[in-house]
Amino acid sequence: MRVRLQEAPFDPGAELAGFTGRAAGAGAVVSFTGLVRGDDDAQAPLIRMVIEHYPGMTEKALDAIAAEAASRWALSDALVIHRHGPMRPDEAIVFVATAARHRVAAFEAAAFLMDYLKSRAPFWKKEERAGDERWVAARENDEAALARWRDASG
Amino acid sequence: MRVRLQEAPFDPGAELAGFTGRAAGAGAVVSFTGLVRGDDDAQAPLIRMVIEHYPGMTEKALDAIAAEAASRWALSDALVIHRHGPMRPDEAIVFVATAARHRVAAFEAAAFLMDYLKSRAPFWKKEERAGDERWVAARENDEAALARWRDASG
Amino acid sequence: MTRDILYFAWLRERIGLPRERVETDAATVAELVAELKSREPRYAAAFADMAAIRVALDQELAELDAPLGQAREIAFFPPMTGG
Amino acid sequence: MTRDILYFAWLRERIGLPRERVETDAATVAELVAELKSREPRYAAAFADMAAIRVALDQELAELDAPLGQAREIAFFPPMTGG
Repeated sequence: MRVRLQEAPFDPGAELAGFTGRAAGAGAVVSFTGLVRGDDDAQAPLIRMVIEHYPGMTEKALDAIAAEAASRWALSDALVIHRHGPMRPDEAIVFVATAARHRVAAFEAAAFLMDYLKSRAPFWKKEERAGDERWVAARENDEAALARWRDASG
Repeated sequence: MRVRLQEAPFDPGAELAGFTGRAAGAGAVVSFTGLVRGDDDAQAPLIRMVIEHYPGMTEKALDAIAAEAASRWALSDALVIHRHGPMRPDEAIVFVATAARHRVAAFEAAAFLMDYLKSRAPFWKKEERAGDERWVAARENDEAALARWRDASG
Repeated sequence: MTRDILYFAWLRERIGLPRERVETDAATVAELVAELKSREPRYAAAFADMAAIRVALDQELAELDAPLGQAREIAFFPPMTGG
Repeated sequence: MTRDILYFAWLRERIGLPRERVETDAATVAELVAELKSREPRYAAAFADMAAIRVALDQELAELDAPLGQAREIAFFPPMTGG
């Protein structure tokens, strides 16, 4: 289980290559990459996105989320990378990878990690467009997505 | 939507890098990599795995599976790579990637593609161990995994 | 009617060949299987447990009681294990 | 008791500072919010809609009616939007 919080851009392909190279015996590897969308719903094109976070709490939240996934599924490895600071359209914001013997555990754990990251890790996105800066509102279905893990044993 | 059937090894990291590079505007990219497990349940170590397939039908099945995923989810792109022939422990057998605006569609479509590949594409795995060659038996829960997509609209 | 019969995985190994051309009056998959089983013990052994066998007619999965229709290529194989 | 209050995202922008140290007798998050709102209009505006506000006590998420206890660091922010 590894967790990285960083400002620097990263390459999802290189991360998956490294993760898979260490996943000997795993059988199944799932990855999720979240990208900055440059165009969104007929608004002006995005100039950049800035992610604010809560230093100290962020690291704790990421560690707790990874530990929770490890306790629910038989994972041989997991990796979470989350950026903060300014980033440009099409850059990767977040990367999650999970390795397990069978695919269902790898898929579920990756979806769980993303659901938790979305609404339990202290990150806030601000979108900057021509003449407009706006904090991204939380989506109600992000809370709903979390609820499905509450009663499930995993 | 692209589909590749090949004997040659491939690099999951390079595939994800290429796929993500073409995913401008997608927001969410999910990948699944299936690896040859060298050790399995206290049997002798695997020497190699050989995948037999049904030339002609395989290509049709892969195209049909990809088209079905595209009709169920709003994907901006999808990629399926499946190998056949001999392969060694820790090599990648299969790679699936999906790109969508939101993560739920990308996760569901990737899981769907894998469920269908497992029991609707004409591939058969044979494991070669010291003094033993054995065709891998289908897992009953692979059929069960498929059932969940039958009534769902996606 | 002349039909090409294909075998894969352990079915191919037990029967000992990957494909053969047969002249048959069978109207359904089940009739064709019965005809093959009556030929030789290796066919009877290969088709002993039909729950472990799948069939494709002209490269489309079909039920074991399906009519053969105009299918030129009939393939028998165990449940698929790709992915 | 002396507590550090932190603000993030639009709460930080509306209040105009990222953190401040306060001397307070508030026993719960709700009491602390009431005290802050009574200070200045910018606080009252920032805390106008408590449904849009989350709180963490010593870097752990908490409910808005939670007791402050011995928490040294109390953070207010909008719902999180990472990932």
